[in-house]
Amino acid sequence: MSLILSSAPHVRSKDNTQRLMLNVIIALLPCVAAGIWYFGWQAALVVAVSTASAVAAEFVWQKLARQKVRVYDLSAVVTGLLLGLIVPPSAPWWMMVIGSVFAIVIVKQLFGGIGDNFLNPALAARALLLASWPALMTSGYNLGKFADATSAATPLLSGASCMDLLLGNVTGSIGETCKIAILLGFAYLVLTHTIRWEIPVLALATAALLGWILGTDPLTTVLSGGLLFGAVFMATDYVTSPMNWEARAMYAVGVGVITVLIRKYGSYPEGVTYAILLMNIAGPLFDRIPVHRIYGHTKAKKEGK
Amino acid sequence: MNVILFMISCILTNNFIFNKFLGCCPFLGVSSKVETAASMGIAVTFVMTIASLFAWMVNAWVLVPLQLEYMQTIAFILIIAGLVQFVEMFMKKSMPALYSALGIYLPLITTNCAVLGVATLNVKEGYNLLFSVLNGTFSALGFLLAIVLMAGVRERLESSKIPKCMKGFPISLVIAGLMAMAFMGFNGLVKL
Amino acid sequence: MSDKKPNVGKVFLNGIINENPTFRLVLGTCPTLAVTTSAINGLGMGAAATFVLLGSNVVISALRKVIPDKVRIPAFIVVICMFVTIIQLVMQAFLPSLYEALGIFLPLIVVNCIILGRAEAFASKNPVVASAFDGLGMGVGFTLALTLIGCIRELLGNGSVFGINILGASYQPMLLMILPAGGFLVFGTLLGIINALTNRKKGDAK
Amino acid sequence: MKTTFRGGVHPAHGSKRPTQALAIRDFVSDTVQIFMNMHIGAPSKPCVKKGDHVKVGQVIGEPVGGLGIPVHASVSGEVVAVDAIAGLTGDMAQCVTIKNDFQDEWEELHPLGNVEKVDPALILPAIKAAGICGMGGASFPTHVKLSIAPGKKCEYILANGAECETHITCDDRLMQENATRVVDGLRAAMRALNVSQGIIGIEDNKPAAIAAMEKACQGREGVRVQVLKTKYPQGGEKQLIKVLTGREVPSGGLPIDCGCVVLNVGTCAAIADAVIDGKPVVERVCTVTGAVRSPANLRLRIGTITEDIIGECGGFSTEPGKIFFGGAMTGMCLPNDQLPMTKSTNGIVAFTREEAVSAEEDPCIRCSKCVDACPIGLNPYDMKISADAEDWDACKKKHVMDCMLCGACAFICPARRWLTPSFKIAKQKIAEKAKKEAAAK
Repeated sequence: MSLILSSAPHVRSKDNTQRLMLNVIIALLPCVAAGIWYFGWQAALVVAVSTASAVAAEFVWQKLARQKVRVYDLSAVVTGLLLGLIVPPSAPWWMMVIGSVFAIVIVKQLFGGIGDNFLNPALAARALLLASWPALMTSGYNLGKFADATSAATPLLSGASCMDLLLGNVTGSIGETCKIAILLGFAYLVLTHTIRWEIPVLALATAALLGWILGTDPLTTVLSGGLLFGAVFMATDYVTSPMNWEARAMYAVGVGVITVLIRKYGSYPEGVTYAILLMNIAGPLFDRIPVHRIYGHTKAKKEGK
Repeated sequence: MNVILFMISCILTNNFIFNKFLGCCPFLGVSSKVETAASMGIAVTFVMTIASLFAWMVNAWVLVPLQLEYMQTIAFILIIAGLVQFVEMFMKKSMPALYSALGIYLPLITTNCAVLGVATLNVKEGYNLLFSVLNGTFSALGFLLAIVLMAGVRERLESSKIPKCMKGFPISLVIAGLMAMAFMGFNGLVKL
Repeated sequence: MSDKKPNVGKVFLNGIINENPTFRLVLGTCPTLAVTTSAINGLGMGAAATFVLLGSNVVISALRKVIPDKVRIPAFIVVICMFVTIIQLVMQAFLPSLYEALGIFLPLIVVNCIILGRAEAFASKNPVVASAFDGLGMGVGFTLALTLIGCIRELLGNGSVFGINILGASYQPMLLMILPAGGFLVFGTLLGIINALTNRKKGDAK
Repeated sequence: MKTTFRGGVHPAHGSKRPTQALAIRDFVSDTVQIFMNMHIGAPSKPCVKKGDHVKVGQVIGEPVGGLGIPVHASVSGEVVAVDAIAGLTGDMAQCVTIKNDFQDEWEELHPLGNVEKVDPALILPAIKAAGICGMGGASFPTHVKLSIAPGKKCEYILANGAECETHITCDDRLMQENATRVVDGLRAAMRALNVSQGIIGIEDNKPAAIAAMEKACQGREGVRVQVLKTKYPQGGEKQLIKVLTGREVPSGGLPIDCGCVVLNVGTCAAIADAVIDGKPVVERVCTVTGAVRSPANLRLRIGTITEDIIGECGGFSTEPGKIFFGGAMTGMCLPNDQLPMTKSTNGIVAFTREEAVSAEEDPCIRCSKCVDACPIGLNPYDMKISADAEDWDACKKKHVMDCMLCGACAFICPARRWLTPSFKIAKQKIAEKAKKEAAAK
């Protein structure tokens, strides 16, 4: 009889990396469906191109760098899907390819691959596209159900009712418009213990509160633009959010505050992309703030100092 | 109100590193540890504030009246070099604790282009004394913010599997580029 | 090094390839990033720096036995400053548009670490002719690097090189490339690629 | 009242509780191998030789040093060997092998009678004479735990019936079947130390045990049952103290530093046996489960060999890939099935090949599930970085010494990283270094 000798623990939770990524993909499906429902086949094409090129970029890079090919962990699929959902439905295919390759190669693989990137790849890619082709990234919403829409005014200013915002009957990026779909995804992620509810809820609450102080209806703040999508799917990204609970709370509040400030005073219509990117950058510093309590350490510290 | 907006713009919108490329050498070179980065940032803040003040005075009260504006660069660099020397001596004597923390960074600051840069910019933009000093202080605080954030990110990436050819300067530059992209979010935050 | 007469040609090439100030030593990052939004700006900046580098190297080398060791750094800076002021005035008079484009980075050549670095590392220890070639080599290396980065950024960000449209009218320029963030990214990736190539070369040699 | 602590995980295997309904039954094998080092502290010295006839309860190993406890024969019969064999950790240790004659002839016992009436001064010596050490797995000599150092005061005695480990159900059954004994033992310890408060903590997934214990506590002075939320490691000493008393054991300290003593419910029952009947530790309840045909809770004589135990449970159901003593979160792997169980073996679990093979370590995705799971509030992600770099000083700075190796972080890690094993090595290295430094001085 040959027995395996190993150190405890001998059991592992069923959630491995691949499973968690799959959970995120499942949670994103309602958003994809809503996007296609509202914007038509072109939206499907955008999402498909970005996902395919993200996976291809990851595969090619890992082959070229002679690394273990880890496409099976599905993280590239998540990145590609997320990027596809935060661009306008009319985004040209080449732009999606550039965005996905940038997200995977520059933002993720140059830093060592999965787990080592410090910025959310999809959001960084969006920032790249927005800075490079601002015109293409802030127009072209007149597709599908909105083909007859006379203006493609920035979604934040269109003055839609809360019900329209909730259902997604407004223009915007493919995945961010239908709030019901996002909330479905959020519920799924929380119920499967994929993410914790604190970051999205804190970020939304902060934004709503600050928006209210600055004179915006809290519900409108939460439901308009990409805030809900960003808070649920982007701010909760494992790799780029802080580790400690306290640091995560600060991070979430920061996302809320910067989003509202950029919306209100900045030159971009929507600030959630930059808010999360900036908090990604500040995250490591938050983790250093010694507020995290360790069992049995309070008294020792005071006596020590 | 204008003053406050100006301060914010110096720190965020017109960040020295991410927008003006001033002080890149120390930003890339002294940003591997948060503590040293913060020390460097504070030292720079200190020197930039005083340098802005003195450079403005020398320019407005000496160079302009004597019509020696073309001597600006040489005058400013001498002021800065002298100032750094003086600050170093002063600190050594009266603030040894601070000196031991910041001392080694002070000589480096002489050749930090942010310091000469801010003095030159102040003249170029025609700022008055108050705005010159504010520009010096808050631009330096922007530098401090940038270098501390950079150091935080780099410390976090210490254990990451960065490809060999990207280690060191290349990855630092890419980090800076991505950070600059994120800082673009502050565009238009301040309309002066 | 001061005893042996350095090979002039080697010294010159050294600055362009082995010790390229931009790609190998990574000095003078600020102007490298700031002015390379177009090829012409990169070339202009490189030329200005080359002039200063050449002049300061020659003068400092000539004076290397006169300047007392203790005040050598301030003395070097004064010499460099002199040349910077000259090029500033010349450019202002004859190339006003380039002078505007380079902005404060022209006077900032004074604190460019390449120039002070060469003065300290080479010119203060070597004869005039060798120092001149060292300055020239470094200057050309710097210029080439700046022009290369300028070309890439201009091509991607504007579809042109030296102002000549290359990619045609249908090209959608990638604006980011001529923004600050693009400078960092292009320089960083370029450095990585060059490192990877030299590493491979070294590996082959072994 | 708080019912749980911050952090922790829910190992799914534990919640199934496959042997919940299995009543305890006796099993006596024909040979026992009794190790002299079943407790923490200096190994006992064998005082029998080959060929001797021993009775049940006869001392076969004499205590050595301050932490020493006697070892007793668990069956009557002939000593067939006294020699050094490799134990669980691979270290050689003295071991007495006894061939059972099935006469069950007992050494004369010295009962003290009712725990409420016995002279408190006699309780501690009785515990020591009975050779009791922690039955929950730690195997720390109980009389030492109950000998309070001068200047310290014990205010609570906590009976640990949380049984948070996976697979193990022996404490559950013990509390159901021998509730009064557990309370008696707790009361004996309380009287020995003149402590007025005794709390029995039980996780809420054991309603039968809770009911039995509550009933047993009725009319007894100062003891009560506290129901706890089911979560691992609820039965960790530090977590139990925090939940039941709101106090925290200071870093690097012992429970007594915050006025608490924690006893496993099995230990309590052993105390009761020692005081009431004068009976030494010759048997204990042990859960046998996993890849065996008929899982069981067995009352085993100390030193029963694993192979015999598995045989009693119908043998392996499939080819086993791994066997370990204890639960799946902290259990120790067996190199073969010839090793005997000891006083602190609360479970024997066999895994199939598929269950036994551990997944490859993937890159960390910084999901921070380990940080959320750590019941101490450490940052396993950060500690692992330093441990991988073999930077033990950095590990120490990140408080790896506070890690209690509960395995929660490694359990939850989606990248299957070897967190807990790394920390175990780090703790050993740091302890070695400290020892060397102390020796140098």
